[in-house]
Amino acid sequence: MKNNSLLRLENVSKQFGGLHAVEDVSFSLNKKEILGLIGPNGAGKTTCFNMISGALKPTTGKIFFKGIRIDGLPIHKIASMGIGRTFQIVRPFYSLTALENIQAALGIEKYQSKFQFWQKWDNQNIKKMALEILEKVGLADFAHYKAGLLPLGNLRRLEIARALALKPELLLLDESFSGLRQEEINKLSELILQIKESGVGILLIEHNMRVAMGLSDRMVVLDHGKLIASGPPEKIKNDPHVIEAYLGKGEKKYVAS
Amino acid sequence: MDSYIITIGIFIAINSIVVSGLNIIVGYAGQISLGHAAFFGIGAYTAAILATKAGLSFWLSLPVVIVITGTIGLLMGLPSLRVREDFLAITTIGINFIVEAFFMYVPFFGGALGIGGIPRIEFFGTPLHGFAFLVLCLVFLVIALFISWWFTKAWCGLACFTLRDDEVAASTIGVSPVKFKLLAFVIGTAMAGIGGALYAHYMRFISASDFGFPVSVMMLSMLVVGGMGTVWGPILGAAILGILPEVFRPLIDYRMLLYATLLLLVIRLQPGGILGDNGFVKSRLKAFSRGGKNEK
Amino acid sequence: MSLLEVENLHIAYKEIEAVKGVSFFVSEGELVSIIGANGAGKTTILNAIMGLVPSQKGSIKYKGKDITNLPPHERAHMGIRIVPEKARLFPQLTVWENLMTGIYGIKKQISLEERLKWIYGLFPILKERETQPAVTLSGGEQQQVAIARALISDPDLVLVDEISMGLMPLLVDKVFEVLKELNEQHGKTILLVEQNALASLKISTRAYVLETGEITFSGTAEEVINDPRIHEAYLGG
Amino acid sequence: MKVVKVLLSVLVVLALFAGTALAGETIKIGVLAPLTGFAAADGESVLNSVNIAVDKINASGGVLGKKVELVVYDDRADAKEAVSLAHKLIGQDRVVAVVGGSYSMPTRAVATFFQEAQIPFVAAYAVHPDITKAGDFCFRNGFLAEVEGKAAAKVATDMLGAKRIAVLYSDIDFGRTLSKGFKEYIDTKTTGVEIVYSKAYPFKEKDYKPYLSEIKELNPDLIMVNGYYFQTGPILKQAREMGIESIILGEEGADSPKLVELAGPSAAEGFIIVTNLNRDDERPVVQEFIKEYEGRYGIAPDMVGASAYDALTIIVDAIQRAGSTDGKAIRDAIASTKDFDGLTGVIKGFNEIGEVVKPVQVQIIKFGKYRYFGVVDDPDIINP
Amino acid sequence: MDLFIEQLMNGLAIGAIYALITSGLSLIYGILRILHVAHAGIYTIGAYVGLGVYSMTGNLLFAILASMAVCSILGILVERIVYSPLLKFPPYVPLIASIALLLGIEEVMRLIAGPQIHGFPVSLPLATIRVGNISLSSALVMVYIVSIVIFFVLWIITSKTDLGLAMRAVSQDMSIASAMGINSRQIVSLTFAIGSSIAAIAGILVGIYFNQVYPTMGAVPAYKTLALIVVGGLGSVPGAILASLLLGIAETLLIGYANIPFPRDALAFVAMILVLMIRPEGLLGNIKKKI
Repeated sequence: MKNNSLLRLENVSKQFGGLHAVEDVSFSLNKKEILGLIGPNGAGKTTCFNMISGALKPTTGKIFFKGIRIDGLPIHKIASMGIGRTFQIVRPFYSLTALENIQAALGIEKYQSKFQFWQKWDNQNIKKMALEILEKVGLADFAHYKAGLLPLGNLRRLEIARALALKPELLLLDESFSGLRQEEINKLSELILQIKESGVGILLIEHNMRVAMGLSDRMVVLDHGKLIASGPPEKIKNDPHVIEAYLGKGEKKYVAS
Repeated sequence: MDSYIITIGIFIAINSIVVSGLNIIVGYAGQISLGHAAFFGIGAYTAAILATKAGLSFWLSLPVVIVITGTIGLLMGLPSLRVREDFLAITTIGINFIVEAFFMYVPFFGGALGIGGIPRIEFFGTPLHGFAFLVLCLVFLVIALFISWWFTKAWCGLACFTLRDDEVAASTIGVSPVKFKLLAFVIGTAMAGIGGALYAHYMRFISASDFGFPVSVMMLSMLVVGGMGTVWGPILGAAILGILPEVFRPLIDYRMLLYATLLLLVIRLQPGGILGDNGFVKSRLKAFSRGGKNEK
Repeated sequence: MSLLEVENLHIAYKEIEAVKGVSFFVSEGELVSIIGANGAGKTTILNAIMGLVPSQKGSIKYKGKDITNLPPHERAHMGIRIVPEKARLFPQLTVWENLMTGIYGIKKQISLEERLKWIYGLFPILKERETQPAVTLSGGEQQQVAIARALISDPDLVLVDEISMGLMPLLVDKVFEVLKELNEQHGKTILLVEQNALASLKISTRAYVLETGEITFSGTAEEVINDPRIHEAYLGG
Repeated sequence: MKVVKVLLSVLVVLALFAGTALAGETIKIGVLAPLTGFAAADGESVLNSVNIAVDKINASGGVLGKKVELVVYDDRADAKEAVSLAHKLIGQDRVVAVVGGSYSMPTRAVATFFQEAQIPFVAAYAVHPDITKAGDFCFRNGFLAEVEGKAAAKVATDMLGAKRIAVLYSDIDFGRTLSKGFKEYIDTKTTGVEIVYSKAYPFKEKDYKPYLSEIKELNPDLIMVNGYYFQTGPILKQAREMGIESIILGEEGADSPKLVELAGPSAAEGFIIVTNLNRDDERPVVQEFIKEYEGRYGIAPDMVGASAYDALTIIVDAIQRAGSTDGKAIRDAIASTKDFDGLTGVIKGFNEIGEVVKPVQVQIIKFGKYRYFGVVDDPDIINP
Repeated sequence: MDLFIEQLMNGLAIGAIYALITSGLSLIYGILRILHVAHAGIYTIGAYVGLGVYSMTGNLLFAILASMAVCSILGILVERIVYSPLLKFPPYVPLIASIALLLGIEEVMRLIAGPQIHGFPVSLPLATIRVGNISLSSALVMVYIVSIVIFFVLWIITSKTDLGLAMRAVSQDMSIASAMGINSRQIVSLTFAIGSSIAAIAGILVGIYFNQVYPTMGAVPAYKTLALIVVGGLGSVPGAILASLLLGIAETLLIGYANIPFPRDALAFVAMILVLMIRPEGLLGNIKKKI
């Protein structure tokens, strides 16, 4: 099982000054699996995310992707290995059109090479591929809009599309549902399930618990930087540690389940 | 054609080349530079020294000029990896002052006397002047424009655009900030170097003050007025700011005041530049207000 | 008459519609909680009441006066103070200076000595820390300074934002006790925004449950605690 | 309001231009001067002086039966601007000759272009040695810095008897070559004279105390200071404030009535310069000019203006003698100038490179005004 | 030794003059994060107004007050009319606007007062101090006295008054400051007024010390002070003052003891680049770099 895992965190900790943002966290994620990473504000979810995507280097511990150690590698290297991510606060390339956003991501191999980046990107082939991806996320109609002009729901899709353009094996989704309306949430959930079915492993940070529980195959709960529970959503929902972490310390009789 | 008009044309063409280079650094890759005149100067001095001391023709020295300015540009691009925005702006101002001081106080560069006696450019034995020189400048301008245009069409250009918009997001699609920022600096400064070489061979006498900080400001103003990040913006800006002072010439005393007032008005009313795409301005607005100082 | 009346408030941050038509009120002497998971829009509402974020639609009335378009400092002069999320002290100012910003412009109207005695009575640690820059304090100490900074002007309405976040459980208890005391013994009107639902409900008179920018349920603290929907709001049912 | 004013002045100027174009039949002479920018004060002095000259010439019937018309452009002391303007003068205005009333850098840059267009060019006061080397159409009415340096050295040693000398010079072409000439003379032509200190200061320097402190310790007989009046003025002031009592000798850059204002009357008193304008020259050309200048502009003239005045009158005189406005003819006539009764002394002529040959004037400040102190006319000094 | 002390005293005076200009700039940077190049233009206007009023009235104190008033108003206007609407744009936009403003101010002063350099002849009620072979001119003494007074007043304002507290609060967190009842707009204006009045005093002081007032007198300080506020730590006024004093001394000693005509301006920038490499937050800086 361990060797099959797509992503594996081994005893990862991160300290900022005296603060233990993440403490001794281990978990793994398989192909074609959605793992929900949840926890109250300040629990260390985003720090975990940033360590996997390369924005932060763990203080101690190891992170493996397909058996290769990736902790401490620069972001663009990790991206080129097949890890795509989205951001909690969307970060599309505002001055580019939706299509160009995707086209940019399709260049991932060119950017790594010595000279291929001189080639033209604006060609039919790339355009076609980009359009296909936009179509997949339902943004084909907005292909020629500047990203800066798109509403949030579409930007969330655009970010997912941009990550998909990397042909990732692992997709990191950081609160992709926040700020969306219900119908948008439904549409996006469908899309994520489709992506999973295509064989991609997905790590999902989500605070909308209804969504997270609905989508995840397994969940990992962090509180104050520590892993306090893990397992299938049903089990998590009734875990007393989780309830306490979310609702605060209280007599359990108040929390009718 | 009138030699005065030709001269103005030559300066506009040279400035367009140099500002196109600046556009690649600032407009495409989003790295503020207020020291571009230093590279213009490095190009001019390299060409002048190779011509007067080594007797090299313009054509032979051109590759050397490109390599030298590009290399120094690469070194000067390094601070952009460490510092941002205000710090980078001040650092590039500093680079300009230091380079100017170098030309001024190192005897090898002619010191305060500058370098004179730079020969004309010869084309198969015919010295170029007047109209022929303008044509030469325009040929280089076309090349610069082509590079500038190609940059918008090639993967490296796209990579720079993503860096300009959002460096972290760019990294997540595999763009190495180090590689592409430095690439923009190398190409941008090399273009300034070519402009400098043309300038030296046209003026035939150069001195350090031709490449001082005010020249950098003028170049950035041309870019901002014309439209940052657009292929044609540098030419429009160089033309407007090149022609306006000449048009105002009859005003003598009020000329520079009018010029300053106009520049201020353009910046105040059209901060995205005349060719600047509204969408671009708007998006920059978002990009910057998100990192605004009132948050966090 | 209610001290604070919010009607049909809409707030959007760069396309994200964070608050979608929220209405509620706070009467004088009440301690009202707005609870909900993170991202529900609680902080946005408080910031809008203080005037730190603009609202797109709806109105905010305070002491019967429409304050929807007033700048924050004028609202502050009318007696509203905020304890912001993560304290947001002025990091380079000392504790003393941070406290003094709380009474900027009204120093002469109050008896400072008495007020300080009271504040230091509530938070004795602050006296020790008086000359330290805020940035050197621990998270709990920062929260105490933030509360003190809001209280020192003797405001009529205190807005308290996520005060338990990142605090040790022991401190959370202490802070809630102080809030309770302020409300019950000093008659302060408090609007509390909390993720830690149970702790805040225990000291509240009434509460509103906020889910993705909308109020889904409200009632007395007792009613809310005993309603199964609260569990749903947090854990998705 | 301002916009309206500016627009009005545009119209007025354009109307004037149209008017002069219709008048035609004038002899056009170009003038380049820094009317704005950091050197604007010198530009103004040039403009004032050439206006007096041209009025005087036209009042006495002009030249070759035509009026002289000046085409004055502002080059901001900037080489690039000067080059476009040179082409404007050559291509659009079709001037017959040009007065270079600007600093070295722009003047040096334009000399080449006038040479190529075969238009006689007389630099009024710019000192860069390459200006005249641009070719046989380029002349200079001011002294070469080296000449002035040598003359200053002669004044310092012969007239003032200094033995221990400190040299403080501006780090621009002018200062470097002048101090070179100065030292060369001391080394080759004198014995027992020692240069105890020699340092350059950057052009934009404002505070000279670090240099003066060192000089003060050395306590020389004489300090040779080079620089413009806005440099030597403060040097004088600061030196006297610091209690330095050595004689201070300057050069033509200090030749401005502003110097006294900047140094303060007491510090300026007794300051000696080598220059080319002698205010006590009895010749009517000098006295009339001084009177006219002070009458028109309310201030005393300086060497910059006087040099420009001479550059213009030399050109006009040459046109008269050549009897033609052909560039080559005027060039030949300028080259053969002999004992011309100039404002800046009797000009013996120009040597084969195009450098002026005339005596160097020595002036001293007495009661806040430049007065005659002496003259240097040794042929081996003034003939470069 | 005498020479060294004299050099040191000179360097300190130059440093104090830099510090006067830089402290205002640093205050303004601290509150708006704007590279206010046109501060040097305000300083030029300050010198001219001071000279003008002094030559009309003969009263130096009156001249200083008038100049401070004029510059305060101009500073506020610049902030309201030019900067305020440009704050939301990338930082180079207000920077270019500021540079254009400086150029415009130089031109206006040239048109009003002429291109010539004006002397600023003031007979000071101070004697030249001579100790042994060391002499300190009256102008030098005046620079010391005035700058000590200004720095003291500035220190009192920023650290002992409510206004100073508000200024510091606004510069650290503008929105929370306004939530505490501080009128941020007003504080920003006041900061510009204070910074500009110090610039006015600096202009007059420089005018008297060097006996020169001219349209382009702001050109060199405009950029050198930028280097100084980086060296001192962007936004830190004590840092800016310290950096200025150190630079003044370093320049003077370098000129006095090294036989190269090193341009002062370049030295400031060399120092800046060294500081950025070794201690990016500046000598006394506390504003975190955005990375």
